[in-house]
Amino acid sequence: MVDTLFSQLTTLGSSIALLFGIVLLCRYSFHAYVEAFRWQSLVLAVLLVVVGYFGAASELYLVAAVFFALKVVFIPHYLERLAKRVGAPREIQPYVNVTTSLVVAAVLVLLAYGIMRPVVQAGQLPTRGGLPLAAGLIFVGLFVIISRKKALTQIVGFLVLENGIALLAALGAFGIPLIVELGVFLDVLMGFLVMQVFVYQIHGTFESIDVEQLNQLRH
Amino acid sequence: MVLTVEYALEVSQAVFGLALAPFLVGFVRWVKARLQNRRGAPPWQLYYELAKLFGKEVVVSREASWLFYFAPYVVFASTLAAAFLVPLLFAPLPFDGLGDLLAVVYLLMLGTFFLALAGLDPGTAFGGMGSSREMTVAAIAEPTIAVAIFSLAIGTGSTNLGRMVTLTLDNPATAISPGHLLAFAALFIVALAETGRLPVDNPATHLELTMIHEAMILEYSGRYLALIEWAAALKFMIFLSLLANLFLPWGVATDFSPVTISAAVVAFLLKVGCLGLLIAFTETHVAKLRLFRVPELLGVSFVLALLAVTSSLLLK
Amino acid sequence: MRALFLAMLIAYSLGALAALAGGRSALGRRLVALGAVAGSGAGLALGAAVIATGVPFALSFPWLLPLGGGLALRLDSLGAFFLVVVGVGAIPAAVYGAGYSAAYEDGRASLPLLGVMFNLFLLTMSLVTLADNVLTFLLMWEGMSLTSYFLVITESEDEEVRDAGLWYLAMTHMGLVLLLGAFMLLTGGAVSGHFEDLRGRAVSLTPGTRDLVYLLALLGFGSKAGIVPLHVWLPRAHPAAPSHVSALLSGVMIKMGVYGLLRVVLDLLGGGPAWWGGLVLGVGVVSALLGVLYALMEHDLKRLLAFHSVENIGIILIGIGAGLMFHRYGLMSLAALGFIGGLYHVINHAAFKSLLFLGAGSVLYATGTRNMEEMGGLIKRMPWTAIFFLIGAVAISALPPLNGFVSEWLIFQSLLGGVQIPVPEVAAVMPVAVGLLALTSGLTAACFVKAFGITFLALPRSLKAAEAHESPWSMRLGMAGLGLGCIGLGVAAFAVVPVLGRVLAGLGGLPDTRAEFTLNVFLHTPSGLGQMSPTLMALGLVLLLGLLPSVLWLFRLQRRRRLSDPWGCGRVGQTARMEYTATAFAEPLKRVFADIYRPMKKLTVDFHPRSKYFVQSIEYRSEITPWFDQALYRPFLESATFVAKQMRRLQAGSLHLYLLYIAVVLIVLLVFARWF
Amino acid sequence: MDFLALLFPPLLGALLAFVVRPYRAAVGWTNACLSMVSLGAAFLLAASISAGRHAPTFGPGELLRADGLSALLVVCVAAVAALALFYSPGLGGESPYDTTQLRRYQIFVNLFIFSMLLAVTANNVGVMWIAVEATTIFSAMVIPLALTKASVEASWKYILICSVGITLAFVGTVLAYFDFVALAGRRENALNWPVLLSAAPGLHPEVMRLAFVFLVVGFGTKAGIAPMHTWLPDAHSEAPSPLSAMMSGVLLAVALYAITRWKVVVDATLGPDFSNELLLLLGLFSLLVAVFSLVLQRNYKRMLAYSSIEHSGLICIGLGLGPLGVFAAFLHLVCHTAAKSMLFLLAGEVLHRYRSTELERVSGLIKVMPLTGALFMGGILAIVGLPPFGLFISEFALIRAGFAAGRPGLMAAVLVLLAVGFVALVGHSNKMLYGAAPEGITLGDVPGNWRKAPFLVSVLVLATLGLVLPAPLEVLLDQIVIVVTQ
Repeated sequence: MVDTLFSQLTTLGSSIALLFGIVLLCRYSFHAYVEAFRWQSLVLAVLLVVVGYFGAASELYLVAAVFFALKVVFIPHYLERLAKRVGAPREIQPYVNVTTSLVVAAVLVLLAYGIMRPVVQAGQLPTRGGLPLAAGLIFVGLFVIISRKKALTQIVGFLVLENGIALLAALGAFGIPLIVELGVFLDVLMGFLVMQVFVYQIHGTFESIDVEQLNQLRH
Repeated sequence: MVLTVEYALEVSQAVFGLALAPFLVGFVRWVKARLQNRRGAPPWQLYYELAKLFGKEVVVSREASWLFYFAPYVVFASTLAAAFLVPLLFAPLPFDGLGDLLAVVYLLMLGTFFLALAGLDPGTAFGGMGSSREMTVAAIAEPTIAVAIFSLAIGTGSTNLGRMVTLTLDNPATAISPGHLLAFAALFIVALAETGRLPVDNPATHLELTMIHEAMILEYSGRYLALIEWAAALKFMIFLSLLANLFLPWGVATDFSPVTISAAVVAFLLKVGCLGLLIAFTETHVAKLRLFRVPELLGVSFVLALLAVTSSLLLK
Repeated sequence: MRALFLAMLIAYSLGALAALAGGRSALGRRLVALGAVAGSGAGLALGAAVIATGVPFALSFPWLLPLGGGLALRLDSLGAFFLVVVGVGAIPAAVYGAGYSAAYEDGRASLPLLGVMFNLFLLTMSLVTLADNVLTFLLMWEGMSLTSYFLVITESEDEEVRDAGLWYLAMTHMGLVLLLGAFMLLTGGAVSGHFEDLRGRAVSLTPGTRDLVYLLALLGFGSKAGIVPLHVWLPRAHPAAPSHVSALLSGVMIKMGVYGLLRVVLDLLGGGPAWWGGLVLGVGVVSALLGVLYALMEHDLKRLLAFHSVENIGIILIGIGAGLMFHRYGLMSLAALGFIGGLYHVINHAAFKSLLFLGAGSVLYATGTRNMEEMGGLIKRMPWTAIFFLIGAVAISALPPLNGFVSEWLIFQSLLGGVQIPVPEVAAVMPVAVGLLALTSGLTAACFVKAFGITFLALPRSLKAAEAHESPWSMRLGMAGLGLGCIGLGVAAFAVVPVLGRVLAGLGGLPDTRAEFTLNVFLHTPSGLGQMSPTLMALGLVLLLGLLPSVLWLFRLQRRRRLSDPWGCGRVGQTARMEYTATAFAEPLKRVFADIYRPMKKLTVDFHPRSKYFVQSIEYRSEITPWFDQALYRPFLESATFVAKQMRRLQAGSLHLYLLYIAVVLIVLLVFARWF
Repeated sequence: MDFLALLFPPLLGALLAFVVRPYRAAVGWTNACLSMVSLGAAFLLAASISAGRHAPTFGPGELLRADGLSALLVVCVAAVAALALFYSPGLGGESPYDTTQLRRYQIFVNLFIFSMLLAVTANNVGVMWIAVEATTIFSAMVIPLALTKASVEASWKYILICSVGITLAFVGTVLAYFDFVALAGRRENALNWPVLLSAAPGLHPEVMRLAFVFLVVGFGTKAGIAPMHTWLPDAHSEAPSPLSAMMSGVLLAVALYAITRWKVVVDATLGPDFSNELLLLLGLFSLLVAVFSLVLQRNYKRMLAYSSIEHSGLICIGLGLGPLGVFAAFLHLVCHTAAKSMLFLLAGEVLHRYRSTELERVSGLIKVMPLTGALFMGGILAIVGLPPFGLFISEFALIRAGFAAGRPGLMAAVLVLLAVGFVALVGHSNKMLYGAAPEGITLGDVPGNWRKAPFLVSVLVLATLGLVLPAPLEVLLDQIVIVVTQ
């Protein structure tokens, strides 16, 4: 009874998270990207709390708190600021237009279902139903990085990718050992900061954050 | 005692060849003249010429080096050495083991080599032209000789001339085997080429377009020229006696009683004489080939030789 | 023997050190030469001792090369023979080099590097003959290649020289790869590559594997020996190297290919089917013929000699191939005769080809050019070099009574023995080989008439040649040694052949033919096919040569001699422009073999602008480029470049593309891991 | 204890460089000395392990652990780090960077070294992952030391590609952990390698297959395995030479180390075939790409970078060839580390003198800088696998392992590719070393030849490994073989 509720909640949460990932694909302004990411992170934070509650994994509360602080408050805020500094693009021209992106995303999610089948079968946890969604989110994040041109959007895609992993960890094993979890957060933070530094540098040296210009080094 | 006799015979046979060689050349010239309805010089004309040349002083190019003086001796010595290995009259002689048919061929090549160098030495265009052509002909004549030797070796089972003769005498069947006949034809053509005869070379011309051997020795005079001419005659002699004694060994003395010896001399003169006639006929009936047609002729001879070998291989 | 081995090791190392210490000084050069002479002398003594006693010399250092089962050295009679060959080539070359390398004191090349590499090259080459397991062999082999590479690019200022070096290194490395493959198939990846174990394993291999090993070995060693069409590096590298090094490369190093072939095919594999021998024979014939044909068209003296190395390797392989075929049919004494002919030609070639290269080196040293068209008249300016070169020329043209003649005679005789092969269609190969071998030697004679005649005789064709001078005594000494070697090897054949018989005894089940082919001063072949005595022949020739003038003197025929201008159809004065050139000399043969040369001809006539009846100039050029080079090597190079171009596309510079690669690989592998 | 002596100095160095502003040469020298301390510690560790002390651990929850495998890598990392710091810019002599850049350099390079050391000594595979990710971040900060378009581009590509890749590796880690949890419930030390290994036989094969794919792709990205290698030529060619030396010399090795660790676990579940096939496939492909990218190469630093790809491909192939292969692979790793780090540092000197990384701009190196040129030639001869250097032996052992494993076809392909690479590399370096020096260039070596002494050491190491196999190293390698193929 409780387990069914638990699994339903988690599946719901992960599907919403994935949904935000896909929503992100059909938005145009960078602001919308950041918003979508912020909401997605929020959902994940809540989901972490839920998992921590039902799964009696108390340290997940702490994880959820850090996650919230980092990915709902800090990083989106900085992304906005960064966007202001380097002039956020109104229009984001992707390599592939929205409809194609959506189709690709759908295919990727299906693929994720197919690939994660054995994993779902292997697990006993009630949360396992959400695993394919997590994998799907990972693929979608990858797709965002590949198909979007601006450095900023690539950062967002990367963060989505990491959200997917966080989701995977939460659902698959109620979170990984704390020390690793904290280390990961540290890495995420540093990685983000470094990337932001580079965005400034790219903007400084190329007068634009269009990654397409970064094709001088060849062969 | 017997051995000393044999050595005596060995030497006398070589001397005999050496002495007879100019006559043979003269004889062929004489026959040719007759065939061309000319009177022609007497067969022993060449002896006079040699004597005259030996008597004359020597005129030498200023640019010539010691090699120019050295070459005639090498030519003469190597040809004479080759003559020692060829059975003219007697078959099993002590020197037979010194060298076989290959050795004979390469000794003659030694002479040609130095003569060609000497041709280049004075630095005239004629000499160079002559040596270049001479070496070309000599080089592409080699394979025929080698393969012919191969087929003879198959037939007789040896490459040493004396043994070849005796072995052929022991079983005459080999002499008339198709392999032998083909080999004979091949060697005959080569003999024409090697001894500077028509249709390859014309010994009686000094036209720079056609001459080979003459161009090469153009700078020689006096005793040097005499030595070279004599060596050439001896070479001619050697080839004829090879043709004669390898393919029709009958008459060659295998023991040393005066009768057989005299018989051998007669038989030898007959065989060589016939061959001389044959050559005279061919020389009168064919025209000189252009230099670049010569390889074709020698190619024919090579094919003949190969046929000879294969037939003797398959009929063995 | 151990003492001799250590002496060799130490001498070479001291020589190398002397080069480092001595630097550019004359003393340094002498010490380098001294080290090399002492080392190769010790090596020669070691080899001689092993052959004489018949007791192999073995030594192993397990703590070196532990992964290959230790550094194992073992010198059996076959290796010993080749060690002797190294000595024969190296001692004169080193002596010669002491004088020759003086030319580098101007800083064109680094003398210390030259000295170090020279000694290390000799050391590694000597150790190749001692190697007794796979890793040791490969290490020494590659060491030999590397050091010789540095020797080749001594004059690295020159673009051409660097190209030559690269070609050489590429070809020899390709060879190493093939050899590695062959040895690996032989060992099957077993840790101990000890030759003794390989002999055991080789028997149990499947015929297919044995054939593969054989082919790999033939190609691998052939690329070092310079068989057609793997010879392309020879005519590039040998002219590029300093002459005393060329002498070593051409006289000695390429023989290591022959050694390896014998070692693997005859010793380790113990012989094989008839087509093995037939292939070697065919390769030999082709190499011999094409080698001499291209040599004829060369007017660069050293390139000419390099092509002749191809030819002589071919002759050696003809003997060995015939030996292998007889070996297959159990005609052991004929097989021995073939191998003996091959080995005899190995050492003969080491003698006369080194001599010729040293001679060419002296000419280069004196005139500063390798182009024969600029030479001439050197016989008066450098008499000693001329005599030595003439000896070499006579020897390489296989003219009696020098050494070349003897070995070719033996090879001829072994081929003539082909009659005894039971299968006629196999036996029919032999006469063809005989014919082509004869053609080869005839053409060689023609080629060396050209080489000696144009280079040394007549009038100098350029100022350089006119101002040439005889080379220093050390160079002459080196050449003199080799000249005597050529004569000695020819005259003393009756003493050499039994030694070769002893060398081969027991190899691949060959009988001990020590006494079989010689009878006091006579050589004779099994089943009494042929008999000859180079010794007596030489004696006879010398006698006749001595006799003739005395006879002439006896008959008072020594008339006076008068110097004058040569007859020139009435023109007065004689200039070098009237002489026959090397090109002209080779022209008839070029026409005869036009089908093989495929010469490129170009005739351009430009007329007077007014009327085409007045010709202003006629230009005729004809080039010969070895067509099989293009046919064989260009496809490789082009395909490699093509693939490389495709690869460059991979790194196109677009970040998204790169990320796409990752995603694609990830998904493909996931699908693979999930469903397959 | 020696763990502290190993890991602490680089941290201290970073701290020192952080507090001392502006940068002074003294800082550089101090850090160089500190690196010597950790090198000493590394040697002690390796010695004690090869002497038979089994897998010492350290810290709360056995945070750090070192067996033969770690010990070997620790020595390599510490040695190359010491070399690189000794040749870092700003240790006397004119340097192209200003003090702030040098300060940044010192901070992040030391952090980079620290994270590499941590990665190879971490007991917890999660921590190992974190450390590897950290290497990306820190090294990325050093690449664009002088802000040029090229360097910025290179570092952006580097950080993005490697972060994405390494994140995928994390997915693999999580999957493995998930499977562990499904089997044995949640445990704090579950990601400790020995624990994981002991549990491995019971894990679900199908899950571990997926996990290993993620891990190979992820860590393979850092290891420069084609086609995830694309960042490598850019980063190596644009980074300051000491950093290139470290990245090419040991960073790839560290990533390969991570792959090896996981391979052991996965093999315990699946048996070796799956991972072997995967590694052979990727290794061969890397070899192919690298070799043919060398053929038409125009830039000598990129040339060296591609040769690094070639060699990590070789090492992958070795890892896939069973015990003999593993032995050969790690011997090869050591030799390649010694040779390539030296080559990149020398390339730095060449760049400093010729002011260009274009191959055709560089000629007559032997005449221009005799000692540098000679060492460079030695290094090239070493990496193309010529005797008397170690790579000749290791490649021989590798090929032999392949034949012993019954894969002659594969080995034939490898040999051919190696030959192509050989010709390309030797050809290019021929152009660099010989010929006429470009006019207007200053002749003579850089002042202070004594600073070349460390290079002589690496040449000596290479030559030694070419002739003998020192007992301690052999013991370590044997231990590695046991660890990897147990």
